[in-house]
Parts: sequence; structure tokens; C-alpha cells
Amino acid sequence: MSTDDRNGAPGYILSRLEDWARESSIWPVTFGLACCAIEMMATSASRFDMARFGSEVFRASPRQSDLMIVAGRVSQKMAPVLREVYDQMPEPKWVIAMGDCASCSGVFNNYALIQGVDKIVPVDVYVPGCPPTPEALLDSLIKLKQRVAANSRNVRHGAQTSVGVGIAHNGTNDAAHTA
Amino acid sequence: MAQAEKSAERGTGELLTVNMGPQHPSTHGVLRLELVLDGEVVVHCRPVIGYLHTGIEKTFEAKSYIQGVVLTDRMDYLNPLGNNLAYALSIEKLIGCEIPERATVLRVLLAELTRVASHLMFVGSMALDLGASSPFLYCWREREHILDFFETISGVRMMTSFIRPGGLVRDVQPEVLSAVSAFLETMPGHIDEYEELLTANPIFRERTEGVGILSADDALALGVTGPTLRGSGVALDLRKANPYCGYEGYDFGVPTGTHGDCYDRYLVRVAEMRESVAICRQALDRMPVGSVRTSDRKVMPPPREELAKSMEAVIHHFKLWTEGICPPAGEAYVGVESPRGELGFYVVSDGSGRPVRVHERAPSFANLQSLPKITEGGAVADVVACIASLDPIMGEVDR
Amino acid sequence: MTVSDTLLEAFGADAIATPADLIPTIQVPLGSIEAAVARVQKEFGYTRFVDLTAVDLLSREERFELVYLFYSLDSNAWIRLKTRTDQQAPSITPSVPGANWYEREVFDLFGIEFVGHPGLTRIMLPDDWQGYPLRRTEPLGSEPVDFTVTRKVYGTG
Amino acid sequence: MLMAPPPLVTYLAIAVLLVAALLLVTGRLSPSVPSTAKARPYESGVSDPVPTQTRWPVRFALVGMLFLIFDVEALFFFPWAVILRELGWQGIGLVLSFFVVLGVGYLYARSRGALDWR
Repeated sequence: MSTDDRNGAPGYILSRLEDWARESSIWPVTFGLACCAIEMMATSASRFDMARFGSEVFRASPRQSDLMIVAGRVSQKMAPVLREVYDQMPEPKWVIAMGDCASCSGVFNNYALIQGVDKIVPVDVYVPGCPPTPEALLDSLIKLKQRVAANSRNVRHGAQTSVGVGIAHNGTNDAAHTA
Repeated sequence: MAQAEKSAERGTGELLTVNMGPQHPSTHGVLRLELVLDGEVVVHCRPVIGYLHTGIEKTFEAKSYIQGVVLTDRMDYLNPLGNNLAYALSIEKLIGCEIPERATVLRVLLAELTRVASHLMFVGSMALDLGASSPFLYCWREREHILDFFETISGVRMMTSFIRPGGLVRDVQPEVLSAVSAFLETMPGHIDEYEELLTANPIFRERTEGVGILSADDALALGVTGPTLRGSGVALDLRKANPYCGYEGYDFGVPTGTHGDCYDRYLVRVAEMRESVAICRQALDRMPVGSVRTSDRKVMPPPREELAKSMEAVIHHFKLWTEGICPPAGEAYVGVESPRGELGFYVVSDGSGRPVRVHERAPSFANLQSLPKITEGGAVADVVACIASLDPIMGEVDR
Repeated sequence: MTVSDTLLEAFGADAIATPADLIPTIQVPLGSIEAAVARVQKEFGYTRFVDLTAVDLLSREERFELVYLFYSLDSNAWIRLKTRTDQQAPSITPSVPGANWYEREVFDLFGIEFVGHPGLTRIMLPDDWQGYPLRRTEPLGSEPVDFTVTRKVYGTG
Repeated sequence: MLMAPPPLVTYLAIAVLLVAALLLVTGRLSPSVPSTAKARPYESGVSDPVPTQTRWPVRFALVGMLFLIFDVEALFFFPWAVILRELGWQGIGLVLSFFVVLGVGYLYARSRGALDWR
């Protein structure tokens, strides 16, 4: 009984169920770095209430989480840590690059930051804003849920980095990234 | 760290090195602690910082003075307006330009509102770290009100860049001021709610009383300032000691603790919230009328309608938006009381449009130096309470 | 506040300047910085260490200017000590524990070695980082923004 | 008419079925992509984990035993509390002896300072 053929074959119901289950409870790992982390906490607080979308629980360890919200600027020293946490998350996993600093290192175009987190991890949804308002983060979560609902097994990574690429860590700014 | 010879020389049993690393729910950002444990007791704690180093001070040198305001927002992201204020005061001291009375009073109001918002975040996250998740939701309800005010007056919730050298970006609408005064009426009642939840809570007291004791002279030796220092009993508050922005005209108390443990630091910050609400109310009562920008055209661009009429206005406008402010050669440092301690920008200029050096004296950087002293000897679980009580912001620690 | 006369006769009138922020600034030769710090802290009561930073003046000799800032609790005033150095400077951490991380940061970002510092290693940048970014000789290290229009210019993409 | 199986058997059957279903579905659905990084212990993100094969202080074992004695044994109070009314005084007397034994043990452990860590 193969579970991921979509054309009404016997596995169809199970894969629909599987997509629905995964889409309705995406648990983010707490990866708050800088100012966007405060807005991420505001999103999970009482007014904007991320719990309505099933993402209430911020798991501290990557072993029990499906989504990594990179909330803040990623410095050169933090890059291997980010890659390590991403690698240790079980599949299927998704990444939201929250804010300009995570998407393209926005305000700070200098030696200290990785210019955009998609040089290290494959990113699924980019959220503009510095910091993005909680509504923008919720909107990105909804977009991610739609993508997961469509096909939660074959995880399409929109990023330039393939899985398992190492990070050139000799301090130079152009971290190795494959097109 | 090879454990063998370390434990041999200690002889108290096997020492274990545990990494309370950059990705941790209760290190208040990307702080990493290398803890050497003898069972549950912390024998040695080595903080490792730099995981959020953003090279802001290097970026300052590539930007003009007005563009620098945007960078100051992102250093201490719980106190953006306070950082803008410190930066603006340093540059105004360098230029020697006077700003109108209404701008000064509005600056006090905005700085104190940011202090309340920052302390709300402190109470919420300290309670969350120690397991009480409901105060977090209550505190953020009030914080959202304050962020709404900032969004109304500047269009942005947090990174407003609203206070600039020479005054404010634009005037604050009167209906916002009435909304703020309505909010200030309810605020003391809300603070009582938090106190009911936490202050007398036996579990909270058990986890914080007598934990992480920092003596007054240790604090002074390590350069600790702000509520952390006042928690140890030293009543040093720059708003009283070296008043700026007319703080000598407001009457407010400086709450201090006695034992210097986590509980006192918590009590000092909650009492400070009440004082800030009192200051805001006084600021609202004495709000003068007038413009919020300095008349010195070398610092602030002239109003739009003046551009049509006078040639000098057009020239000033053009000069300001191309070359920016050109303060005379020299240096300036103004110490400001941020929610975490003494904050100041040391600005060195050589007369051109770009600063030679802008160094931020970050209070959390000095406060975090006291972490080994207050955690060593305590239990591992108390490390969480100690970090929360220092309220460090890694954005300004790592700059 | 005018510069107190005890400071004047202690360091000589020409060494003291008062910049725009009215904080008395004392220029001290590199060799006697430890003595000056001890004197300022003990004799004149500026006990609290506030800040230490460096300014790269790109001048021919003695390129970096170390700026120490102290604060006196009883007279509520700051005082600034300045000294010029090229590569090394004596560390004040043994006598002023608060300066530990500040000296490590100045070493990390400027490359000034503080002789006598208990653990002079990098504090901000990764340990295997080459170069000292805050020196004016080093570039900002910014990457060209990958606009489609600039791709031909930078030959990316 | 088939006799309905005794309640305990149905209860156990449901438990076993539920566990089997859960294991089967999650086993089939969750993709397993083993990688070297996943094999490494999670050390708050630091990639070179610190070796932790050291001899643990004996106090951890002590606290473990104390937990076993006082917490697990406290479990026996629950079924007793449920049928307290039928047992009457004779039941209370019975449990009292059990309570005295536990109480003496607890007071002894506390006086010897086994509970506080230092």
C-alpha cells in the first residue's frame, strides 16, 4: 500500500489524512535570535495567538519539531549552530526565514552576518519586514500550511543549498553555497 | 577541558561539563554557558558570547549620522526609543543644538513607556523561565497596548527611529496622548495583577529568594549598573545622578533592594514600572505646545511648506539629505538610564558627514560579566533564574 | 562642572582637555596608564569603571587611541583617560575586574594585545577568524546585493 | 450469544490495539532519513559535543531511590481512597500502619539530610 500516490489509488485517503495531520500541527523549534524573536513571542502571546494555527508549542529541542523559524540575524559564529540544529530535526521539516536579516541580512550588509540564511539551510517561506508584524508571520505560517497540505511528503526545498553542504568556516564572508 | 586532572585536583567527585548552548529556551537570546558541574552544583561557569555579533559599530562608520539612528534601534531591541535617545543626546551635545521643550517632554514620555514595555517583557519571560506561563500572557497584553501607541505615532511597532538628533520625526497626535493617559490609569491595576501572580507566590519565592546573590562592591567592581545594581542596594540612577532631558523636574523614587538576590532584582524592576507610570503621568500633565524640531537648519530639515518659499530652506534640505549632519570635530558621551543600566554612545567625529567612531556602552555587556560570580556555587536550576534576573539583551551585548 | 584643581595640578594643565560633553579628558602616556587608573580610582574617587574602547586614528605612529571612562559615585561625574598605542597596552583587569570583557573585545576587534590579561581570546568573532574588522584598513565586508540589474555588473548569476 | 469478555480483558485489548495502531501508522508514515548529524547528541546546537561519559555522583542514585520509595508507594493510596467508605474504620486502621512505616522512613531520610543536595 504505497502511501503517496495522489490519483485516488488505495493510498490516497491515508496520504490525505497524513497531509492534514502534518499541516494542522506544525511545531516550531525555539530559534529566536534577535529582534524578530520578540515579535515571534508577541505572535505566540495572547493577542495574535499562534495556537489558532496549531503552532502553539515551541519545542526547545529540534528532535520534536517540524518547523524552524529563523527569527533574527545569523552571525558567522551562529551559522554552524544553525546548520547543526537544522540537521538534527527529523524529516519532514520546513524553514521560515523571518525578517529581512534572515532573508537577506537586510540592514546589516557587513562582515559579521551570513547574507541570507538560505546560504546555509533550504528556506521555504521568506517573511519581509524588520521586524515583520505578527500578522505577517501568521500569514507566512498560513502559506506554509497550504504548501504542506498540498504535499507534505515530498518536501520541496526552495533554497540554493542542497542537504548536507558544509559551511566554509574560515571567516570569509562568501560562505560556500551551491547554485 | 579534560575532566581527569580537574576532578583529581578537586577531589570532590567526577566533574561534568555541560553546554547550556546558544540554542536554549531560557538563555534570553543566543548566550552560551559552559558549566562545569559537580552533580547539581555549578563549580565553574564560562559565558561565551558573540553569537549575535552584527558588526554594528563598523556599519556606523559607513553610514551618515542620520542613517545611524536606524542602527541604534536594533542594538537593544527591547528599548529602541531609549537607544535613539542616547544617540540623539550624544550628537546634540556634540553640535550643541537646543531642542524645543515639547520635544524634551515627549522624549521623556516615550523613554518611560519603552521602559515599562521592557520591564513587562522582563516579568513575563522571568516567570516563563521559572515555569509560570500565565504572567507572560498578561504582561504581553499590556505590552501590546504600548506597541499600539508606537505604531500609531510612527507607523512601526518596535523599530520606530522616532527620536532623532534635533528632536522628533514628527509631532505626536493629541488623541494618542489621551489614549496614553487612559492606559496609564489602568496600568497600576495591572501591575497589582502581576504582583498577585508572582510576588507572593511561594514557588516563585523559593526559586528566587537567596539565589544568585551579588554584593554591592562586587557589582560596582564588575561595572554592573541599572536595576541589577540597585537590587544590590546601590541607589545609582542616572536620571537622578546626572539628569538629562529635564528629569530633575520630575519627582519619582529610586527603588533599591537589600540582599541583591534574584527576588530583589525582580522587585526593583516591578517597583520601577510604577515609578515610570508616575513619570509618564507627570510628563502628560506638563506637555507644552510648540514644534518638536529644532530650528537649527544644520541638524533638522525645514518643514515642507517652507521649501516653496525660501531658497535657504531648499539648500539646507539638500545639504541635509545628501551629506547629512556635519558636527564639529570632537567627541561626546552622554550616559542615559536604560531599563538595563547605564547606556551611552561615545561618538567621535572629524567634522565630515561620517562618524570616525561610534561605540555603544552597553549595560547588558557589563551586567553579564557578573553571571559567573552569581551562578557559581548555586544549583544548575538556579542558573536559569540568575540569567533571567540579569535581563541581558544579546543584541546590545554582542553589538 | 569645571575641572577640579586637584586634577589640574596632578596631571598638568596641558594634558587635560574638556570636549563638547564637558567630561574632563586626560591624555596619559602609555607607560603610566596603570598608575593613572589607580590614581583616578583611589585618589580622586572615580571608583566605578564604565567603559573602555579604542579609536583607530590611522596616524603614522601610535595609531590606536584607548579611551577609558570612569565614574565617581559621590560627585556623580565621569572622567576620561586617553592613551595612544600601536600594538600593545598594559591590561588593567587585575586591578579592575570590570575591564575583563572590554579588553577582550578591543583585542578581538582591533588587535591590541593587553599584556597581563588573564584570558585574552576572541570574544565576539569565531575563534578561527582572521583579521581585526574594526580597523579602518579593513573593508566593511559587504556583499553586492543580488539585484537582477546588477548581475551583469558583478557577473553573478 | 457470546459472553462479553470480562472488562479487564477488553481494557487490555484496547490498550494493545491502540499501541499497535499508533506504532504501525507512525512507522509507515514518518520518513526516516538517518544522517551523521542526527546521530550526534543534541548539545544546544554546538556541533562538537562535550564528552559526558563520566562517573555520576552517587547522590543521583540516592535521590532516585528516595523517589521510588515515596512517590511510587504513594500510588497505593489511590485505590484505597476509592473504596474508603466500604472499608470503614478497619480500612483506615490498615492504611494507617502503611502510612506510619512510610512516615518514619521519610522523617529519617529528612533528618539525615538525604533530600537536600549540598
